[in-house]
Amino acid sequence: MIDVLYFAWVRERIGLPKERITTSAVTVADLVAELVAREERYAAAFADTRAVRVALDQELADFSSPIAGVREVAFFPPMTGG
Amino acid sequence: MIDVLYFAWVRERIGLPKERITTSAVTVADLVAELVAREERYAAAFADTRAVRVALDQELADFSSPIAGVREVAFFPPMTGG
Amino acid sequence: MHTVRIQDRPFSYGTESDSFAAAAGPAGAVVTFLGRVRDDGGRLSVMEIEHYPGMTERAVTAILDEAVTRWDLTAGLVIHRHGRIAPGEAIMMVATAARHRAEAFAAAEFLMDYLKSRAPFWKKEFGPDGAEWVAARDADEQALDRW
Amino acid sequence: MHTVRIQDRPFSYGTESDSFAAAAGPAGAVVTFLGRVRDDGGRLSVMEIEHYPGMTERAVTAILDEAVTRWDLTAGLVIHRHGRIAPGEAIMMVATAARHRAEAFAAAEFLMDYLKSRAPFWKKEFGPDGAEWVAARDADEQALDRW
Repeated sequence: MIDVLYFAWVRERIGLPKERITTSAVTVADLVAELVAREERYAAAFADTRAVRVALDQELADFSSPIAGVREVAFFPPMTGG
Repeated sequence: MIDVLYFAWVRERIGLPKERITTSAVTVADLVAELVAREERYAAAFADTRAVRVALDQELADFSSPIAGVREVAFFPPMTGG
Repeated sequence: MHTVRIQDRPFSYGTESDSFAAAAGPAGAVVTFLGRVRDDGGRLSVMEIEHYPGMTERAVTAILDEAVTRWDLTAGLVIHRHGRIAPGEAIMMVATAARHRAEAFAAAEFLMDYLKSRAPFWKKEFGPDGAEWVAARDADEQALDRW
Repeated sequence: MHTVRIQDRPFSYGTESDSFAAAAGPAGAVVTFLGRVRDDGGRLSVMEIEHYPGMTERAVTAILDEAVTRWDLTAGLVIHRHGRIAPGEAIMMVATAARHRAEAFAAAEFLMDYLKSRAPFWKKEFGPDGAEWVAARDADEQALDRW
């Protein structure tokens, strides 16, 4: 079981801020592939993964990062704070 | 007749903040030579002219600048504001 | 005195600047930066800032710690708002205190560059023509290269 | 809103920062810098700043005008004290407001670099071991080369 969080337009496209899922994905990219295969709204959110950032347990990571032991994955657009 | 002003350690060495003098100097350098010839305290103030800055009518200038028409000459060390 | 505050309520730039300077001890140089919502001639009615609670505090604290260490700051402060913010209102501020001005300026610019691109905030602009997420600028990402 | 104040009385950094930001209009970015007398562990009891009345206002105004033009500032402020100033007290501040942060930061650093070396102020430090004029630093003169 892993918590998956979405922010900004990723959240809007998927239509929810957070969900708890069961996955056998090894890497972030595997997890994204699983989500995209589920429903059109996930495919829309991850249509261009260069425009999506990922954090594992609240630390920035890469799509190639392994997710073993991770409790919280978050997907969001490039940040625009400041 | 020209007003000559001194600031900071130039003022302290010469011993006065301001004087009005009559001079036939053409350039700032000529004026300094006239002053240095006057008294030891002027020679002390202008011992190292690389350490002295000059302003003509409140605008920074050079020792080679002409002083014709100038009403106010000021001598001071490099500035240390801010 | 290294302080991070993520909050939805407004703050007073002047009051925070004074408190910061007072707490910064004998530092000769204090730099403060205030970021505000621009008006853009009525094109914008309100800005909404989303953030990632938990990660935000962690990311901003890490950025501030890095600045404090790199420039030997005697104090550092980041305040960043989230939620709805009207044109002209303060979005965020940073403050740095160091012995000399070069360090205080560099640290403040470093903080701003990293907060722009590495802290989990997202701005959405609401105007008469609808709402739009602010796009990240390439220039903001490139600004990180100088550090 | 381009303001130059040369004064012997103290000023409040917070109050001035708030007034400046309020008067700066819709600028997105405000940078303020505060320069204070450092304590230096008791080595300094008081600082005295001499200036050149008349030329000071003229020189500082020219420096501020240059910054406003070069970085298209919506507002700029310089306050510089003269006379006796105790450790920890404010010597001077600058404030800049621009559309984007890069311009506001660059203009504030430019102002500081030029005020250091081109505005007619001279600092004298009084301590337990006597009084000494602060020497100009080569680094301050070299700092001008970047502009």
